Amino acid sequence: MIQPAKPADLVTVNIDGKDIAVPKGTNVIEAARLVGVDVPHYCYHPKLTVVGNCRMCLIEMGLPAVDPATKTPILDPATGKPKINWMPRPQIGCGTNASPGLHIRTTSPLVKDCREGVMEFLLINHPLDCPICDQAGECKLQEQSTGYGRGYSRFIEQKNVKPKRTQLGPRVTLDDERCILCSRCIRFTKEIAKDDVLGFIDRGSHSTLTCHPGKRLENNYSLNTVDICPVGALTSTDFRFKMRVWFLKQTNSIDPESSVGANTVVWSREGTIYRITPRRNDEVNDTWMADSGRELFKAVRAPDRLTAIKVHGADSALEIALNAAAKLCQDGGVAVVGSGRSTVEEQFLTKRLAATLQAPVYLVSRVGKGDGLLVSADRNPNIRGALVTGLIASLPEVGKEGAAAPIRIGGLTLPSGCPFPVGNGTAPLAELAAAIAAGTVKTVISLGEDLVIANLTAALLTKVSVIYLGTQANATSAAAKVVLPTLTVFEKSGTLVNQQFRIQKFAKAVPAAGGAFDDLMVLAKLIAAVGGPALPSDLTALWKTIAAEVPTLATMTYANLPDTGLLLDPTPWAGLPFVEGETLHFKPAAAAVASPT
Amino acid sequence: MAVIQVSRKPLTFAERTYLPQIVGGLKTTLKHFFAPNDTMEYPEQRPAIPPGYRGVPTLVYDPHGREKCVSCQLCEFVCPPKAIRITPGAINPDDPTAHVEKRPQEFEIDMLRCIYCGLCQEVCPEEAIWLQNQYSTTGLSRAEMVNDKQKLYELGGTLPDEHFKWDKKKAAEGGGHAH
Amino acid sequence: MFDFYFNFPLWFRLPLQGLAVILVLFPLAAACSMAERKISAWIQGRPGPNRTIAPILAWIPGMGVLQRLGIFQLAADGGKFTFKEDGVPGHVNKFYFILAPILAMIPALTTVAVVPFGAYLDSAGKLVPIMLANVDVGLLAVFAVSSLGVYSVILAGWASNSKYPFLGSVRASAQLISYELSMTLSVLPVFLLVNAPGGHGTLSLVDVVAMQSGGWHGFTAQSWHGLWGVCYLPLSAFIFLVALFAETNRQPFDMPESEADLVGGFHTEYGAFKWSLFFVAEYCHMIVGSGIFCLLFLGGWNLLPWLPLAKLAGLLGIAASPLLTGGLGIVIFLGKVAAFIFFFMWVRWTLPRFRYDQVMKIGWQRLLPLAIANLIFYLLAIALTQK
Amino acid sequence: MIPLTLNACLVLSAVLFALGFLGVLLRRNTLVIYMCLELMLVASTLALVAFSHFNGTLDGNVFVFFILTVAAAEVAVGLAIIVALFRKRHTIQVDELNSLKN
Amino acid sequence: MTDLLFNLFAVFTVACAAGVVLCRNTVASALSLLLCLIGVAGLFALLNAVLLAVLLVFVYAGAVVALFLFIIMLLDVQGGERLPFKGATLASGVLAVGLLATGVLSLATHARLPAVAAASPAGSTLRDYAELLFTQYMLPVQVVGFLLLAAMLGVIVLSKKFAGLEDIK
Repeated sequence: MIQPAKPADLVTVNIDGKDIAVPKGTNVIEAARLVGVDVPHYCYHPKLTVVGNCRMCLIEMGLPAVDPATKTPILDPATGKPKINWMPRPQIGCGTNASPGLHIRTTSPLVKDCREGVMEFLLINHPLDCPICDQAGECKLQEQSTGYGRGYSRFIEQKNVKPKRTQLGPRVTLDDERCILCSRCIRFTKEIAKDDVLGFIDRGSHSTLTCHPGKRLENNYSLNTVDICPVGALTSTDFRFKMRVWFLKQTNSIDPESSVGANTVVWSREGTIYRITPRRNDEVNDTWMADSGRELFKAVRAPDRLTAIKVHGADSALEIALNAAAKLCQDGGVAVVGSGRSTVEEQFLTKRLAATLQAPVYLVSRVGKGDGLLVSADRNPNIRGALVTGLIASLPEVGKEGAAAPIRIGGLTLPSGCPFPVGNGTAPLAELAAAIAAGTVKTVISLGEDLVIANLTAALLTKVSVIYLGTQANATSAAAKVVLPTLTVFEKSGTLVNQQFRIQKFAKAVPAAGGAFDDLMVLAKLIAAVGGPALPSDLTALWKTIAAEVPTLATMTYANLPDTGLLLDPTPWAGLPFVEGETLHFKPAAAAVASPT
Repeated sequence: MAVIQVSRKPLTFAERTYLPQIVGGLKTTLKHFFAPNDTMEYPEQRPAIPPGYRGVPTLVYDPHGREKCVSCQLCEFVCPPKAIRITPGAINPDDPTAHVEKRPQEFEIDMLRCIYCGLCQEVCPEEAIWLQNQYSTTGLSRAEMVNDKQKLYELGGTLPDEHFKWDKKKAAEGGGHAH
Repeated sequence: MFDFYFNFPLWFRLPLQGLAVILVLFPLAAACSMAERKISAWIQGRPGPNRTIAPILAWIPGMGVLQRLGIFQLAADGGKFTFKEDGVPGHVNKFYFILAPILAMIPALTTVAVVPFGAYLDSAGKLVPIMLANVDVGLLAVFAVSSLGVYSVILAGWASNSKYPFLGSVRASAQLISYELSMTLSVLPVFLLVNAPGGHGTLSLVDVVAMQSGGWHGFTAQSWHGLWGVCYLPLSAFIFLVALFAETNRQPFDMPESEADLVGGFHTEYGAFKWSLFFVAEYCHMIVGSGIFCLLFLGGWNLLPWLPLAKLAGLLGIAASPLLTGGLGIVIFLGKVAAFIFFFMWVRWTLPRFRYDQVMKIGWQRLLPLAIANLIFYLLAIALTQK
Repeated sequence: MIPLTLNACLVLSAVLFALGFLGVLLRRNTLVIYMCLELMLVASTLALVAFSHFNGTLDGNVFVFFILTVAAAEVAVGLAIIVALFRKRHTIQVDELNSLKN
Repeated sequence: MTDLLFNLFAVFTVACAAGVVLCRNTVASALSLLLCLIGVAGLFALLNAVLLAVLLVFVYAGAVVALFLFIIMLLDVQGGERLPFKGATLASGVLAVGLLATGVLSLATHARLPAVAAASPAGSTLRDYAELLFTQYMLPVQVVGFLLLAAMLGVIVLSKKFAGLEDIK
């Protein structure tokens, strides 16, 4: 959004009789928004260039009349206020920038007539698809025809028929009839995704949105076009016909796929998540997010989801499993494999667990190729959280790219042709492997990390007793003596620290799957079972402990964290070799080494 | 306020014995004794259902046999007791009605919850759900009282209706306005 | 011709008579219950029970009519009463609880024994009443025995050990005692007339009927004897009628039940067979009460005033056949009783229930003085006319 | 088998009377005492009826009328007294009705 | 036959009379009294006094005992007695009854009553009763009538609360 301006850059404009000071260059739509006036628009998007082709944001503008002789404003004798020279024709709001003394009318009869006319033309060829349209409920056309339309149709001719159900790419379906040619999607692909694949062909009522010949809309940001489409022309193939949006509950969340920590909204109904969309945060992800992060919710109901506590392969109860785990730990020789995907709170408890057991802590690094936009090279969303809480003092060793198997997301078979940035390098936990081989480590507690992927071979795992806390089944959970099913990021609340050292919180969107237990509760009980102090597992209470013990997080509480996150002081870790390259709102510090590309 | 005191007419001796009134009562009951019954003998005789009767909600086909519901879920949204549950789904592209694109995969109305308010019929943009004249729903279990899609169409049948919005649209696809 | 019967030893006759009473009264009571349902239904403009039928019987043509009349509902009711689980609530006084319905049956069945229900002409041309036990205290015996009926109500209410039955039985006992007085007093003028100077001193119901069996003798004093009691004792008949409603606990006097305020009254805790005994007893009381009323005030087995049974038999030419005459008498009598029972039910579905204080007020402050005045009037009248 | 003689009747009457008397003496419930009084009255009527029967006159029987009448009157008054007493003292046990004792 | 019935009724009556005295439950006492009265009525019938038997049942069983039960239920005091008797009263009672029994027994054995073996009654029709009552015993009838009237008034006075006479309409 617009950066905070110096007072000198502010100009005063008058919108519907109200004066407001806005930064120079702000367009009328944004300025009107500041005074709470809604100027309807379709093609304008605050993060995209202004083209002004929908004509919906027409307003009346005028400037104070100036006496050419004296160069002083002419006052209206009736009111004693400056006389305004209103322009005889309406102007588009998106393309009109604030200038000193600018006067705007958004509710005059002329403006209303204009809007009604524009709406009528937009609706002429728009099909009456609302009952089947996925956009219904969040459709700007619906909203604005209700707010500014004439309410009935004078059009008796046949409507245009255009292709429906065109597959623009693997994840986006186009219904051309519904398109109002606002060109937001074209501008997005060109300007943000830098993958210029979309364009209009033909003229007049034959105008059609399509892909350039030989190209498809298949970049990792294609679904953002669906988000910004003001009507139901671009729809998500995955979400298509699944659920009407008015049933869906919105929960603020964080995309955990990389250290960018894009802000998201999780849309769910009755415990089932239907889709994930980006949430505007101008410091992190603007209004975008990667397609790859939108499918992560499928892990919640994935077939490989762990739903039963297992002790030596048999179903068990929590207390029994905790006692069994404590028994495995009582002889010493314990190693803890923490996770860069755990929340700050979990990492804090992991640290306490390791301290209680006097066990060394290892972290699995997870590095891929950054796309310079919203997927960074570090695929652990919370490696900085581990630093902040003191779980680790230095970054885990980074392995060679591509040396390990791709990250699996909840056992999903992702659609073919999906260019997920799956190039990964997980460092071999060489030190741990050596310790196991030497026999000094007899028990490994893994917090959701698949040790086999982290280059601990199955043969090595047979030498140790593994205690596994995680959400999905994998080779490690199969080999584990004690398996404690825990929650996915959608079933719990917590905080993550992204690459900017911005601590962001996410909330529980759906209730926990049957058989899975809250990570914090399991960890707190495990700490108690192995002889540690009794720690709260409730988020609010735990944050009191965290704030007391972690200097960086002092004075914070979970409830107080703003929705857009809070920047922490990164100076204690300034010298560490973070792997991320540049992303949308992040520039690596000079000291950081480049990503291993 | 003028209060008018109306003195009650004193009862005559005959009235105070109540006997004339009792005889009058007996006369009345005897008259009813011989009068024809007012009762309708239900399973054999059925009441005439007045137009506009709000019976069991049903789903209907249009005269061409197309299921009219496109699972817009407005009825599910508007239903006050939340009796309706719809699982939407896409129509198979090789289906003759593929041009409608969407139809309910499952459509369940829990008749134990339904309050026959008719809001679903009111809200339906496709005129696919109708409260028709079926008034007697019984079942031996809760599950039986949930009308599924098949049952709803059985109850609803076909309604003569001159709206062929989707068919007109399909016809237009082949016409001069197609691009 | 029935001499052979009286030649049987007593030990054989008595059980036979008892059995006859039970076999006649139970079906009659059942029929009454059916009639009650149908009559209430018709008065209320509905068809009443008309569905029940045994599947086997449905094959027989013509059964449909009986089915519509609800005849088979009787069997269904009886079957239900008999086979339904007969529970005894845990909080009751078990012995008296079970005793009460049995006690209800005793007076109900016993009183029938002394009620004549027909007559035939023996070979000598003399009218012989048909009854099970001819005692000359007649009516007094009926009153005495039926007054025992109050105990079943009292016991049922008391043994049920719960408040509604208890209230019902308290009401019942007070009501029954109260109306017995008026009832007895209202009957006295009848016997004053029967036993008027020159009479032979009797309380027999047969003699009451005989008094009403006169023929037409022109406009002479003798023609009085052709009239029915209700004609020259209207007030007695009225008081007896009202008291009869109260004594049989029928609407508008069914205080002991009064289901609106006492749930079910004294039999709230009863069910199944025990309840059905109360039910049958009530109808037996009704039948016997109707019979007594017919005998006292409606000419017994005489078809019409001035048309006694003997004369009717002579007109029909069957006077020589005791069997036919007796049958005719029984039919006439039962017809009157049936009509009277209909009246009972008719009143029930017409009048609302009195309030309890009204019941007491009517009994003590209206009916009793009226009965005494009535008695004094007839005393004086007889004393003056029969000089 | 005791034959139905005047003696037998008188003995029976006496036994009933004695039982009633015993009850009057022993029981403390006023209502039961009243019942026992009734029992004594009935016993005496039995003797009267027996005398009448075996003497061939009706005078004994006629006296029974009077006894019945008096008994009825006595019961009515007695029960009224008991009810009044109960209203005042909330008991009908004779040994608790001792306010004259002290 | 008559003797057999007499014995049966006698035993029944005595047993029920004992029940009146001994039953702890007041309702049971009252019911025993009822049965006892029915037994006595039976004895009356055996003694050719059918009218009296019926009257006994009518007046006593039908009204008096019912009244008793009514009062018992009204006061709701059944089962309130702790012990049926006290020791002293028991002793004195047994003594008194013993004396009575001795007297009666001596009467039965020593008194030479005329051995009239079931003399036929002079006739027990209503007419005979009526003639006796309204000729020879006219005065007692009147006296008893006044007694009844007095008792009736007494009962009204006793049971009616005269707080406000205007209540009696």
